[in-house]
Amino acid sequence: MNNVNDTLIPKIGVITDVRIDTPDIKTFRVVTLDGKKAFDHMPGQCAMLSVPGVGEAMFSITSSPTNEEFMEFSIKKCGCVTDWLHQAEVGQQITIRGPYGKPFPVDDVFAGKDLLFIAGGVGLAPLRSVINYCRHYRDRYGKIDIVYGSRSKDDLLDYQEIINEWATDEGVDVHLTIDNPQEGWDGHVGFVPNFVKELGFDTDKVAVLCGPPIMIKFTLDGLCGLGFDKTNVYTTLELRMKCGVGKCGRCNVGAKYVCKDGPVFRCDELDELPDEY
Amino acid sequence: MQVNEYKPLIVAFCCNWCSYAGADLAGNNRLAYPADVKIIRVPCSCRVNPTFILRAFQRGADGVIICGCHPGDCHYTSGNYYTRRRMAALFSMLDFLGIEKERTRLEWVSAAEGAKFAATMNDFVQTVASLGENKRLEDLRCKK
Amino acid sequence: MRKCSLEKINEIFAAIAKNAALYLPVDRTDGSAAYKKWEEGTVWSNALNTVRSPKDFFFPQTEDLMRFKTKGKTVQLEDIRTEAEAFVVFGVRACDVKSFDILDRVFLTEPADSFYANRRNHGVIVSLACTRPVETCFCKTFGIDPSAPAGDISAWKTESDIFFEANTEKGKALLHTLSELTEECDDGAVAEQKAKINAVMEKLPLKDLSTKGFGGGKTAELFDAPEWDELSSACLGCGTCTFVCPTCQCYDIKDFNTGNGVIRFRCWDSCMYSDFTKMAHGNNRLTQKERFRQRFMHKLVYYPENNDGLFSCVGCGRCLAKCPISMNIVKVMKKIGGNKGE
Amino acid sequence: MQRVGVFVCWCGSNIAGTVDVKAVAEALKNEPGVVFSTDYQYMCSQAGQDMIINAVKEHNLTGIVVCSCSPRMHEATFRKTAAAAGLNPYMVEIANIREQCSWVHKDMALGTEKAIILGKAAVAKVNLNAPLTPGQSPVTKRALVIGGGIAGIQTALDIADAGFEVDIVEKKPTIGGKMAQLDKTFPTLDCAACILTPKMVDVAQNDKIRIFSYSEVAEVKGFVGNFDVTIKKNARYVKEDICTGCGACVEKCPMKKNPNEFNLGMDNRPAIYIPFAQAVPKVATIDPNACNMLKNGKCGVCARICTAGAIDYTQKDEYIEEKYGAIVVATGFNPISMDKFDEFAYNQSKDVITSLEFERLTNAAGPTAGHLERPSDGRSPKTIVFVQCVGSRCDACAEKGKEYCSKICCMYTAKHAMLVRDKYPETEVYVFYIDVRTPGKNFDEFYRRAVEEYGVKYVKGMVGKVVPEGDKLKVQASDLLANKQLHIDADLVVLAAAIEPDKSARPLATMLTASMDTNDFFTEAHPKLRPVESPTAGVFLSGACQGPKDIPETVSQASAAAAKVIGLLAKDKLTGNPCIAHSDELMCNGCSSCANVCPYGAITYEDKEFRMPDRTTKVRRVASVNPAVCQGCGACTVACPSGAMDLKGFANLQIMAEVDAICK
Amino acid sequence: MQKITREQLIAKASELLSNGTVSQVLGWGKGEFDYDVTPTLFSSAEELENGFVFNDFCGANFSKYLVSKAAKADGKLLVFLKPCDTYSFNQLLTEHRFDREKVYAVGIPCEGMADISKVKAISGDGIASINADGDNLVVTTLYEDAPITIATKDVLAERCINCKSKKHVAYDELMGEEGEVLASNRFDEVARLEAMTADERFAFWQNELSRCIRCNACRDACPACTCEKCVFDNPNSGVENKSPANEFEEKLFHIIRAYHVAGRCTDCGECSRVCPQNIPLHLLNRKFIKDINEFYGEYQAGEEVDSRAPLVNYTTEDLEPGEVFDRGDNNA
Repeated sequence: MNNVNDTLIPKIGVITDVRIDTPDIKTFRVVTLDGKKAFDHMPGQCAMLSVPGVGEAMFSITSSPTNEEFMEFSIKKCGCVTDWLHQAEVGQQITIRGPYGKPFPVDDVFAGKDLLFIAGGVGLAPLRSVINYCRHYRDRYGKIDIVYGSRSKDDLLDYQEIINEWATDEGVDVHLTIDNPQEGWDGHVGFVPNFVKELGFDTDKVAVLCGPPIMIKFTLDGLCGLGFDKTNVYTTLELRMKCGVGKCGRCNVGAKYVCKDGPVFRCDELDELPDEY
Repeated sequence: MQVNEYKPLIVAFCCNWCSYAGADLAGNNRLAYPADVKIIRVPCSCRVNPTFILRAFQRGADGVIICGCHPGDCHYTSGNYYTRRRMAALFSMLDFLGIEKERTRLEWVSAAEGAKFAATMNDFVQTVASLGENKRLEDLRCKK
Repeated sequence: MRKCSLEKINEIFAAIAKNAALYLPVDRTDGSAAYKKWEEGTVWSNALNTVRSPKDFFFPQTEDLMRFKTKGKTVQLEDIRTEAEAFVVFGVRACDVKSFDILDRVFLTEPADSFYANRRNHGVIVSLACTRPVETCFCKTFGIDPSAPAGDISAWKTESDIFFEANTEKGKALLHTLSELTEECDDGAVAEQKAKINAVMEKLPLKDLSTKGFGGGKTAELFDAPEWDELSSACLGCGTCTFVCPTCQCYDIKDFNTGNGVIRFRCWDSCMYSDFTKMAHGNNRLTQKERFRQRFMHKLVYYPENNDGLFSCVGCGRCLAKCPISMNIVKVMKKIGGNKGE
Repeated sequence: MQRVGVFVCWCGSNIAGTVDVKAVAEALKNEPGVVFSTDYQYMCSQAGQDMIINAVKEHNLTGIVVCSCSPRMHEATFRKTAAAAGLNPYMVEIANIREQCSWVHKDMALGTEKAIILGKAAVAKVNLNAPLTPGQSPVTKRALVIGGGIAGIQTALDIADAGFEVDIVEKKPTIGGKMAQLDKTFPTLDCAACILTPKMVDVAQNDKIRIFSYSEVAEVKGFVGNFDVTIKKNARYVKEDICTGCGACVEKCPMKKNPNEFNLGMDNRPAIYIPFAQAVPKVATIDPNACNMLKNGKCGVCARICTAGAIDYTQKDEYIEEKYGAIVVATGFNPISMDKFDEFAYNQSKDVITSLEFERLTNAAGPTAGHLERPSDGRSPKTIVFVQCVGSRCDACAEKGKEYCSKICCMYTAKHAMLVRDKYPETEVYVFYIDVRTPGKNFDEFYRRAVEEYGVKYVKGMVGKVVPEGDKLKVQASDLLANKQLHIDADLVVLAAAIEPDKSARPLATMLTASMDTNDFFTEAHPKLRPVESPTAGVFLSGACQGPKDIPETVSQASAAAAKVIGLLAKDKLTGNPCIAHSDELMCNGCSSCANVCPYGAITYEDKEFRMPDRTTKVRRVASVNPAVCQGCGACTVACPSGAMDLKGFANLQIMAEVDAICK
Repeated sequence: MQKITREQLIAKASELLSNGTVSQVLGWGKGEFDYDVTPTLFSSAEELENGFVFNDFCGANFSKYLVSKAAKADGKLLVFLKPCDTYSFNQLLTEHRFDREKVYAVGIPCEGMADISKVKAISGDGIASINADGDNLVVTTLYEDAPITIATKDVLAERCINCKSKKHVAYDELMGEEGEVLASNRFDEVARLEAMTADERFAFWQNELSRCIRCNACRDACPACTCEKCVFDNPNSGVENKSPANEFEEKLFHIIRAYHVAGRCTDCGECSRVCPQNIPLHLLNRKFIKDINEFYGEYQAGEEVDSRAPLVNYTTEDLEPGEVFDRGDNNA
């Protein structure tokens, strides 16, 4: 019996690094007990992390699949599991299972296309994986634009990586914005949807959106206004999940299970679903 | 005392102002009672929620005793009067469900009654020990 | 087909119980029936159905998944799975048997749920044709024939005898162990019995209930139907319908800290509960209407959409009998979909 | 979860003698959250405390568990230590392994095992501790004294003496209260007016004291340090600031036949009146029920006679809003009604009177100018019967009377009897009593003088019946000691009526959310240790509103209440206890269970608007706890079915964590 | 048969709708069968005519719905209250759970409601129709050719057999005659259990509570359980649990639930009516009521608005918990 795999039975993972990204987001590096990556995944996929006795929760894997050594999770403090993780230290063991969900179509739809990534706040976490994947296979894709905004400079996730690595890449344009003016910030100020409209992109790109629902809604409207077709816009959903494999019955939107059929959805697919997300 | 007598686990909720001080006084006077008794300090006996009592049984306690100031002496004037009603109702309900009534007790112990505290605990431990293990409100998952 | 006199039914039970745990419906003091483990002296119930469905045998209300021990920063995982006991569930009605198909499609789809699969592999289902369907029955709506139940072994009861037919290898093996107590026979008596049942089926008040208007692809049409407001208005948000339902399979995974370790267990959950979809920062089904709609849309639209048109209801009638406010799938189907106005 | 440091104290051999402290420190190392664990000889010593401070810094501790003596001993010490280390003082938990472990258990193994468990419970609790900060609220530096009798007067004078402003609210036209009606006082027999009226004058002249006479408290809001009180100043139809108290109006008023309250109706007063000569304020008041001008618009004599122009028939009740930091209740007492005591013929005969009426009869300023005369015919009584305990010490199930002892009757009756025998030695005086209670300085001596020197006839026994017959009162009584029935023909019967709290006290208690006992006496915060405070913070008790009292007791309690008020008003800010209840308004049902059990009236309800799941808004009634008033007993937390109410520092989850740790 | 008819109720409701007194009516809606009725909101005479029923199976206590429905209605909500429902109505008012101004309460007489399982026990199942005929119910089934006549009094619900009051303690308008508070025998079963040995009682409850499936029907139907969030649903309460993992959790839920409603429970019996497993949950509540009556004097929750529940009250002379068991040895 014990040799039968069951997706509900996790592996033990160890937190090997904790990085404080913003006042309420930390990035955790996780490997298995033997120091390896827990499993392979594709950009956009998720993993269930748990703290025994506290609970289990789904997180998108922030690190790129091209990272062979470990996985990273950028986690915002907002509930009991995340609260607990935020006070965990290096060496803390947790459990991990996955990967779950459908990834971004990086190898087919995205291939050869110009890419536009738009993220707000912690919404950069799932995009970081795909951005770094595309940067890794730079020659497979066209121009990459990244629009990223947050409340303030301190709330920008992966700021160092963005300015030191992404912004210096050839063919990658990074556009940062914060909601309100701040001392020491000479970049753009304003909300992401407006910023996107101001920047005014060509519409032959594939766009990927991630952020708070309100941002997604207005950005999508903006993109459509610019002439984007919804079939070229992707986003990710987040709902309460327990099993990760479409059995526990709670993360469905209409007949689609976010854990299994998502979390990545094309925006025109979302239009087909009832408005319950 | 019998040699192999059952060692019960007793949780005692003591109010800060009278009974906890009474327990301290028992200590000052070196009045011995079994180490099976573990005291939890609460501001007033009226802080003891019935769920705490049930939880203690769930987690393996064999007896739960609540100690407060004598009626009329409550630091908060009326807390123990509420305790008295609540516990009368709860204990009666537990008895109604067939759970041994001797496993729960409410006692008034003043800050001056170190001797009464020790005597009460000795008696309660003895009573619960004679009943043996708590089987009727146990949660098998919590057994060692 | 094999038959045995009902007088020898206890011998049959004893023979089954020799090799496996045998569960069968037994009358309770409160007038209802429930599955109980057979032991010498247990009396098999004549009741049409049990309050709880036999899904419990494969998907129990609570089950421990694994255990953890934590010490300092370390976590140890203990896999507590063991081979399930061999067991036989006897007397499962056609509707309930059908529910296993519906559950299988959820739990046995890759990645299969090993806990469910384990019990499924070790359980043998002996079904029983109905003799006395009641007013709450509407299995026919979902294409189920109560006179011809599926299962590893199908059984029919007449006044005097019980007839068995094995449908699967497991069933054949079990029936083989009963060969000394049973005798080969033709299906004449069974055919007669089937006809009797089908005659009663024609009298049932819900015989004309149809699934017309429901099924995969109907989401857009039904989701915003105005009737949901009225239908859900009295719903108390309890879990009675989901818990007595043989096909409801939503579950929750929770951790219980015993003080000496952590047990991770799963338990039934209900989409009717207000916190079913509640997350740390929001809930996508905020009102009872949304939760109520989810339950019926799932059974009548979403599930069929994902499962080749198979509805996730077997018409057993438990929710009709047990809902505290008498709101149920029949009333929903009559208000919405193809039965409108009937 | 915290980063917890565990510090196990040896207390020399006090703990280490029966508990293996090293094993305790070692065992607790593996508990969740514990990052540091050590032991030391004397944790409370400077070296021990320094050790804690250093460990906090070195290990970045956020919580501290000290396994040591009782928290009653050193919790405060270690909280200060934590504060010195830069931690919130409430991040400390004490495991009591001395008084409740090492000192009561002899066996080292058992003691050690228990100490470990107690340590685990403390660790489990501290993991759930949150920093707590005591709330602060400002203090309005003014006190309100409700009632202007001797209790209120003394309290007000003492508070004013300390430099704080005080307002007295008195519902009668003058301050002075019951004491102003008395003749002599026991046991010294000095004249009540002589000692009271100078104090009344002091009050009038003290520029820190304002008197709201003929006024009552209409509404009280707020809490300790911050009460908002509405005072209703009844219209007296005389401008207080103009009236000189000359009395000309009183003399000329044509409506003369109104029962005089001050003399308990034994004589009459005009419609415009000044209760007595030394009244403070000495201002006339028009009785609107008696004044022809106010009733029919015909008369106006007083307005014409008043040269100062103080009469104002159009005056209306006035509502004054004031802020106070403290409130003293000094509402006093009244004799109970004799209506239910038919057996004593109080309502049948004018010559059956209460003791207070007797005081007025013997008072030089009373209706008879101090001559002892029978109210019926003015003759001097030759035989007087005093009946004790009329309505006091009654059976709980009796339909009339009070269960308690009224306390002052024995002494004033002795005084009355003595005074009668002194002035009218030929008068026979009987006193019927159940017990004579004379504890008090010079009390028993006083009583014995009445018996021994003045020949007052004390009879143990109760009067069964008083029957007026002709001009006599036939008194039937039993003499329990002689075991015989007595029949006395009395001229005057004086009933020592029980005293009860003033009727205004009950509605006032409701306004103040101060609790009362079943007899409507105010309850003290603690019967022994806080006798002049009510359980409601900022409300103090002075005089007989708390229980029957004689004058010296009243005055000393009045001063004690004043001292408490001064202590409160001397503070600029009040620092609360941070371990108080708080309500999660998202879960609160507004059912009032919590407010019902709160002894301090700390819980109020407000209607709050909530966003509902279906994106509508709903107004819901929710509880809120006033942190300045809550004392942290936790009664509300158990009364609350939804668990919305919790107690900081002793939260549900914290106590459950302790239970779990102990039971695992 | 009920003394008041469906037609009278519809006429009253239509009148109040048409004269603008109320904007909606909370009443019993027609079901699939003659015995299943659903609490339903009606807003017109036509809706009432089509869907409103009143018969011997209208047991549901509407009081609790007022918490959620009264605030939502535009005008006033008409609610029909049987005598026992009025107690819950008052208790909810005492706890400020709905706005009295939003409700128009019509008291209606009740002759006791039937329990369908008792009907089926006599008639056999497969009910085709049930009609009231005087003091009887006439039942036709799928299996019997002839109609079966059953005396209504033989199939009354337990709570109706032991009806505590035919008197309405709250209403804006009363239809029919006012009844009396009855001397019921509702505590007999509790007393019978009290007279058992502890072992017998334990076995009794073990058998009953082991059937619990924690569907929460008892709680969700209970008019005293109107918490915004139940402690058993609240992950931060420390007692949250969703399913009875074992005997302890079965007991925990029912003890705490009964305790939370102790002194507030009006003994309306909805908990037992809705229990899909037929657990006599009302006995737990009645035990508390009986104890409270015996310890602290007779108290009927909901009899008066603003009465103070016994467990949030006290006297200095209350008996000690230890004395509870000395009132006559019930374990003899």
